[in-house]
Amino acid sequence: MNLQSTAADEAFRNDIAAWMRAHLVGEYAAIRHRGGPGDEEADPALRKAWERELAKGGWTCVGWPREFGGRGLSIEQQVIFHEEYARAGGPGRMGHIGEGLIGPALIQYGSAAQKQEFLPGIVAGTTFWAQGYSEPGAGSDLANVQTRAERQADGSWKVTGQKIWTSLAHESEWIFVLARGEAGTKGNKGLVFLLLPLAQPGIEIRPIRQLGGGSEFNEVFFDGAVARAEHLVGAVGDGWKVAMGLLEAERGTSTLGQQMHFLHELELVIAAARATGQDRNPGIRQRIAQAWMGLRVQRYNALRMLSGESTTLRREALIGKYYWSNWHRDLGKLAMDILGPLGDVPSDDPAIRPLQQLFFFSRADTIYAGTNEIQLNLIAERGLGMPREARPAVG
Amino acid sequence: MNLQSTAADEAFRNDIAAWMRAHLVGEYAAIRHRGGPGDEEADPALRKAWERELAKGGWTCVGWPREFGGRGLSIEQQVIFHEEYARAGGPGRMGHIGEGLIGPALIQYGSAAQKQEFLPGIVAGTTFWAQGYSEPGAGSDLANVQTRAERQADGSWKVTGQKIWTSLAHESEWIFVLARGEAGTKGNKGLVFLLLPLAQPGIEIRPIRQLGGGSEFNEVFFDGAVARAEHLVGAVGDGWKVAMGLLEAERGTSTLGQQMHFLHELELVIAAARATGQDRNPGIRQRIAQAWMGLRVQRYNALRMLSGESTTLRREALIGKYYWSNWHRDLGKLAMDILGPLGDVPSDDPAIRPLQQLFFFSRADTIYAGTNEIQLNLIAERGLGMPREARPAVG
Amino acid sequence: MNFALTDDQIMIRDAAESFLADVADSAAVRKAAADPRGYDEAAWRRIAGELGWCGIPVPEAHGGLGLGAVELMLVQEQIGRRLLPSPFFATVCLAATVLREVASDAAQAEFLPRIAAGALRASAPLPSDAGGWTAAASMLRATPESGHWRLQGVAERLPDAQDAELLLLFAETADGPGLFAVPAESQGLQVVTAEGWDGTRRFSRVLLDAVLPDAARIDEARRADGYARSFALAQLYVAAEQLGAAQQCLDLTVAYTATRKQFGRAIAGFQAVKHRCAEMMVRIEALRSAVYGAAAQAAGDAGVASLQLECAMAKALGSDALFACAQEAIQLHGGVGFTWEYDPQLYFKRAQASSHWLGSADALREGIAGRLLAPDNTPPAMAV
Amino acid sequence: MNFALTDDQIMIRDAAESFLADVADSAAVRKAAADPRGYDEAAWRRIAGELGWCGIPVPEAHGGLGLGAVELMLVQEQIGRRLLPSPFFATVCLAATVLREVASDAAQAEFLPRIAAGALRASAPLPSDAGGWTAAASMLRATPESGHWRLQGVAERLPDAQDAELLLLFAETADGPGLFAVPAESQGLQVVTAEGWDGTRRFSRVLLDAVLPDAARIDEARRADGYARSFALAQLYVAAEQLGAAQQCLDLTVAYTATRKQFGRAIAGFQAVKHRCAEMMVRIEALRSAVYGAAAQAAGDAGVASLQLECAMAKALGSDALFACAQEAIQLHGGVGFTWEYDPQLYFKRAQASSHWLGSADALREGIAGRLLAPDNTPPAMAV
Repeated sequence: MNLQSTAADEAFRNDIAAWMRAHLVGEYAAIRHRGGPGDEEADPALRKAWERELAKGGWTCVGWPREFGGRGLSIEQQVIFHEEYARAGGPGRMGHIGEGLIGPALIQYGSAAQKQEFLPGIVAGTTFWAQGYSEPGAGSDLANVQTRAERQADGSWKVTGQKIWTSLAHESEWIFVLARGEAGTKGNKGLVFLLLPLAQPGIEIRPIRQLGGGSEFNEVFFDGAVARAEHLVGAVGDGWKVAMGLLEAERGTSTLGQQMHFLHELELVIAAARATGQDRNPGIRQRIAQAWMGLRVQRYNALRMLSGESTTLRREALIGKYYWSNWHRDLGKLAMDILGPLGDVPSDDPAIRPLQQLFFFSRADTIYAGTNEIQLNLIAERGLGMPREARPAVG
Repeated sequence: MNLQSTAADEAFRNDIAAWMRAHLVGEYAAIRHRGGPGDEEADPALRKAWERELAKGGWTCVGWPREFGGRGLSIEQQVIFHEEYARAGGPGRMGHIGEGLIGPALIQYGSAAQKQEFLPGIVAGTTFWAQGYSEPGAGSDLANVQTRAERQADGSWKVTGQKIWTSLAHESEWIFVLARGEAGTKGNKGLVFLLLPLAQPGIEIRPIRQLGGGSEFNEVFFDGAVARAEHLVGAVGDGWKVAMGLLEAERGTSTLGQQMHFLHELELVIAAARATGQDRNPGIRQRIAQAWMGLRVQRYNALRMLSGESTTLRREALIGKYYWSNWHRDLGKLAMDILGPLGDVPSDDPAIRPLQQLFFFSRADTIYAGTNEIQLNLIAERGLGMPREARPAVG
Repeated sequence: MNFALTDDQIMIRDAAESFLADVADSAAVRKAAADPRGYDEAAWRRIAGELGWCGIPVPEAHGGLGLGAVELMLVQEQIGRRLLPSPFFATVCLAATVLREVASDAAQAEFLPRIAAGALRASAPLPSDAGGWTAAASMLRATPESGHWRLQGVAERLPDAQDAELLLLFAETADGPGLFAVPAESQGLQVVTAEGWDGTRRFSRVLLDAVLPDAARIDEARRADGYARSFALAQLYVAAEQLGAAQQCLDLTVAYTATRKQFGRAIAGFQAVKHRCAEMMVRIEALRSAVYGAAAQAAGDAGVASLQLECAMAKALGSDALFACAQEAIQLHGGVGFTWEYDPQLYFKRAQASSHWLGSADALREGIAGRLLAPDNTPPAMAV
Repeated sequence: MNFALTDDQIMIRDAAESFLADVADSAAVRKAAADPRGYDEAAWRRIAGELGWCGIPVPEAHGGLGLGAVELMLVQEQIGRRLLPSPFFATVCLAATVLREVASDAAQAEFLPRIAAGALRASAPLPSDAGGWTAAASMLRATPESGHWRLQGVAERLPDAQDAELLLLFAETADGPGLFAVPAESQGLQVVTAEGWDGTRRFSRVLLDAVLPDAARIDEARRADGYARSFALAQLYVAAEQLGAAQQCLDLTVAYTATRKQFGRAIAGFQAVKHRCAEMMVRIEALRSAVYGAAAQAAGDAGVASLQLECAMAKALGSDALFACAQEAIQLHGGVGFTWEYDPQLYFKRAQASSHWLGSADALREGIAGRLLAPDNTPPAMAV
């Protein structure tokens, strides 16, 4: 066990920090600390420009292999990148779904042509992606896919159905869709993984207004939308495998960047406590200390996971989502309790607005990407070997 | 809604208080506030004498009809009796199972001969009873009765099996037993409800040592123990009905007496906080206030239930056990946290010993008579009409 | 001693329930909250008119029904279930209560009949402080000037004051806090209203530099206890709303989980879902006991010290229970739970907003602890 | 930066695990706790002898293994799993740590080799106070008298001091608290040992009116930070035990619920049981992260301020997690959970006892908040 950094790591850390200091200025200063969860609608145009700025510096897709345009960073270096990016107030990444989800999936499962067609646009920060997983009737039961893809005579696919909780579909050019490609199949069998341009007649995007007023999520309706033959990823029936591989990719080194964002929020909470005099309230003090402890735990959780300590990695990875989402939700409540009446009116004050977004948006944290209840099932079953809930086989 | 008492109620209240003041003195002063849950082993001989003292004053079986030797009190008067008894520090009732369980069951289901044989000894405080419900394999699944009763040629019953969690069996003369009287039946069918003298060769009583060191519970082993033919209550197959009726009788007016005992404990907790200076600890102050609030809620819960307010009675009755048992367990933890190191060593100090007993014994509160988990099932199913757990029908 | 509701009380409650089911479904509440005045005028006219609710706590001598805390609590519980936006709470639960408990006979005779008749909308502060009305008076100064009062400063957090005609304001005077009746159209008075996350109840800040007649000060010396009593009653009425709102969170959740299927079965059948609904019910029934108990004490002969404890308890339990139930309602609704379209968010926002009205649960518990641990304690605090 | 255990560390942990599985099953622990000396002499002799655990934190120069906080933490986690009664904690985790961090080179050279060799049992106070060793010194006064020290007063709460040979005592002196090495056989010293509910660790009170040589005072001025460092490390080693104990509560519960049947099925299959076991696991893994992290900080170059925060955190999480897990273990064992015969009660009693050692969770959080909210904060507190 060794928490010390090497000199090379520290130099690398300084490079990123310096680059961010030099570039996240001018017009981009307006989006510092903006665009995170609950704030994804903040100035998408400027944040897209920022993606291209990042690309120019070589700071997109830092974990991808060099052959696909990435930077080929080691795990430790990726961690450092995400930490310093967030510490500098780097805006929420418009390119996240391309860089973190579909890109790695294409690298693993895509054809050479698909790689050539799609990866460069992701690396350059010029093509943006949306995801089409969840369906209104399925919720946490991801394998219960009702969206149909019918193969046409020319090999193309006609897609009919509905996806929900697609972030920023209205700001994206492409969507990937998990659909039932073989009629009559059930659960995780017979699925196809397709890539579709969003700007086509068969697709309609409707925003879902969330409780905090934002609409970063959408419903996407497919009514005979077309995916070209060459935009099937993997073979027919491989849909589930591709989708699961992609979800695996989602978790990982960006966790430590997320924690930097959380730290920023905790600092805002502490500032609010000072400003309101709630820093003298014993109950609030207890909760602030507890929040700090929870953030330390998240950091050590992540380090344990990344260090691959053989006996604990898998157990640890399981608890991550449940732990951080509940921690984050509690932080939002703490923030609002500190603000009291100040928090009750929508505010533009940079000391208040982010805390209100935190409070409202963190309600989704314990629901999306596997509800608390699903997480606890998984922890009990996979982490503790307890009997499975009755449910269809998912893999 | 009216919380005021009538003048007659107040006069009755004063009568009981005066009687207690006059009689709970001398040798009996030693058992004031003693013998409650977790302290049932406190001087059983003296507490049996106290039962006879109560009987002389006409204060046993106060809710029974006069024709069976009771005092025929109204619900309100029973409440007042239990409150004043507890307020005066009246010791835990050795006669509780006779007076509160088997007596009412015999009044409802017993034959004239059974009433004549058993009720007078209960009223007089000379015969003490133990209960034989739970079995080691059954736990909360009460209908899963394995104990067998085989009818003999002379009409008597031979009982073989094992009962557990019988309080004070070693201090009792009789036990009632729920047993399977018809071979091959399952669940709540084919059960018999029998009365057996404990002093017979086929019965062995083994104490169960609890985590706090006390042994008020026992296991009772039956190996061909005999119940006489005339000691079957109700008919063959009525066992479940009798047992359930008797459990209903257990809940009721004595709840308010229990609350007086809880109030006494809360007062001890507050005294401990003052003595240790923990009354200045903000977290402890929060918990003391919360405990007081929980006790008020219990009182109003009980009043709602007893007032039979049509729309809420049944829902309320359901939450009672869950609410008080968790409250009581929390109070025990609060007491020990206040005592800190003082609580860690078994003590004879009357300011400490009862709090230690509270801490340890209240661990059983959330388990016996339906665990927390069973209670929540019942509340969801009966109180909220949610789907039932898969389980055998129990009536 | 009888804790059952009387037939009249049951009738009042049932009438409120059915009226509100009619005029205050989700769509109506959302529409009313979006209305420029913050409520539905037509519903208010029926409440103030044919239903006669405004007369509930007003003595018959002043044209009211002469009923008490129990009846008003029952109506508030139903209003809370629906989150009905309305001047009712500010006018009747707050202003009429303060008038009844604090004001002189003359002031009561002047204002209560008009309130009872539904002809006057009034408001008074609803501070986020457990310590009583003093906090509400702290930023407003009343100075006597020959034959009139000058009121200077700010009164914060008046609910539904945006088109109230009468404002009851607490102000510091040379002899301590006083109560002032201030017509909303007074010169030198400005009402600034904000739309909060909880759209079902708006709050205003009142800026004053106004000259008012001598009679504007309406507190009555022999009703000095009335400050504490009216504050406690206001806590009770907020708690009653919280009770109704929490119940609705549970009802919505039980209904939704019965229809929502996952892994081939209604999620209401999952034990984890059942247990959490059961825990919501336990909290709600405990809260109901506390609210009903405090109301019965208020309607009975409870002293002010006892009433303060009872009502602080009800409000503390109400804040905690409503937040917990609204949080669970969102969680157990899953993905739709955090949408604008489904109703849990309305209750969630009310839960957070009301959590600090008249004191947060922590502050209220600290106050209760202060009483329980006071050296002279035992009588009101520990009597059960 | 690498959070993985080294091969040596894994070896130490695994060896501890298998040794303890051998000598410290439930029956052995109960027997040892009932022994007049409070532990099993044979097991201690093996620990002190062939296993060499006593040398773990002792520098090689003093005959030890020269290992650090990580290795000792790993052993403590395993000891906590079994609740092994033993002089190991008092001697090595407490006394050796205090010696290492606070004492003069001469004192270290005198005592550490004997500790490392397993030839000396020692103890030091384990106060129920989050504020450091000061509380432990408050009732003991050291006065210099020509050429020697007079120690008068009481030292409270020394674990397993009943047959320790060396007592390290904090005492008030004219220039602040000092550390004294007091042989247990000193004249004028009385050790009073009580048997607590938690029979696996006994505590003694030491009554003193003793005259000791000048050299008995062993603290070293340039190691002033050592008071805080040794206190923090002691918290870490307690937290490690709590981690092991909490893990055992979960393991016992998962095993029991897999075999216990109700309503015709293993109760491990009930979702409510599963979710609660899962929540235990979440708490335990969070605690493990905190304990391992704090140990890594202690083994690295963390400053004393940072170390204090990390170890206070570990202890606060440890107290809460162990109590929660012990409570759930009893609950989910059902009727047998509160019997003497089953093991959850052993962990439950340790949970309550250890909850206040070196500060309750509330007190520790208040201390952490004090640091986070201090005006000059940011560096150690918020750096992640």
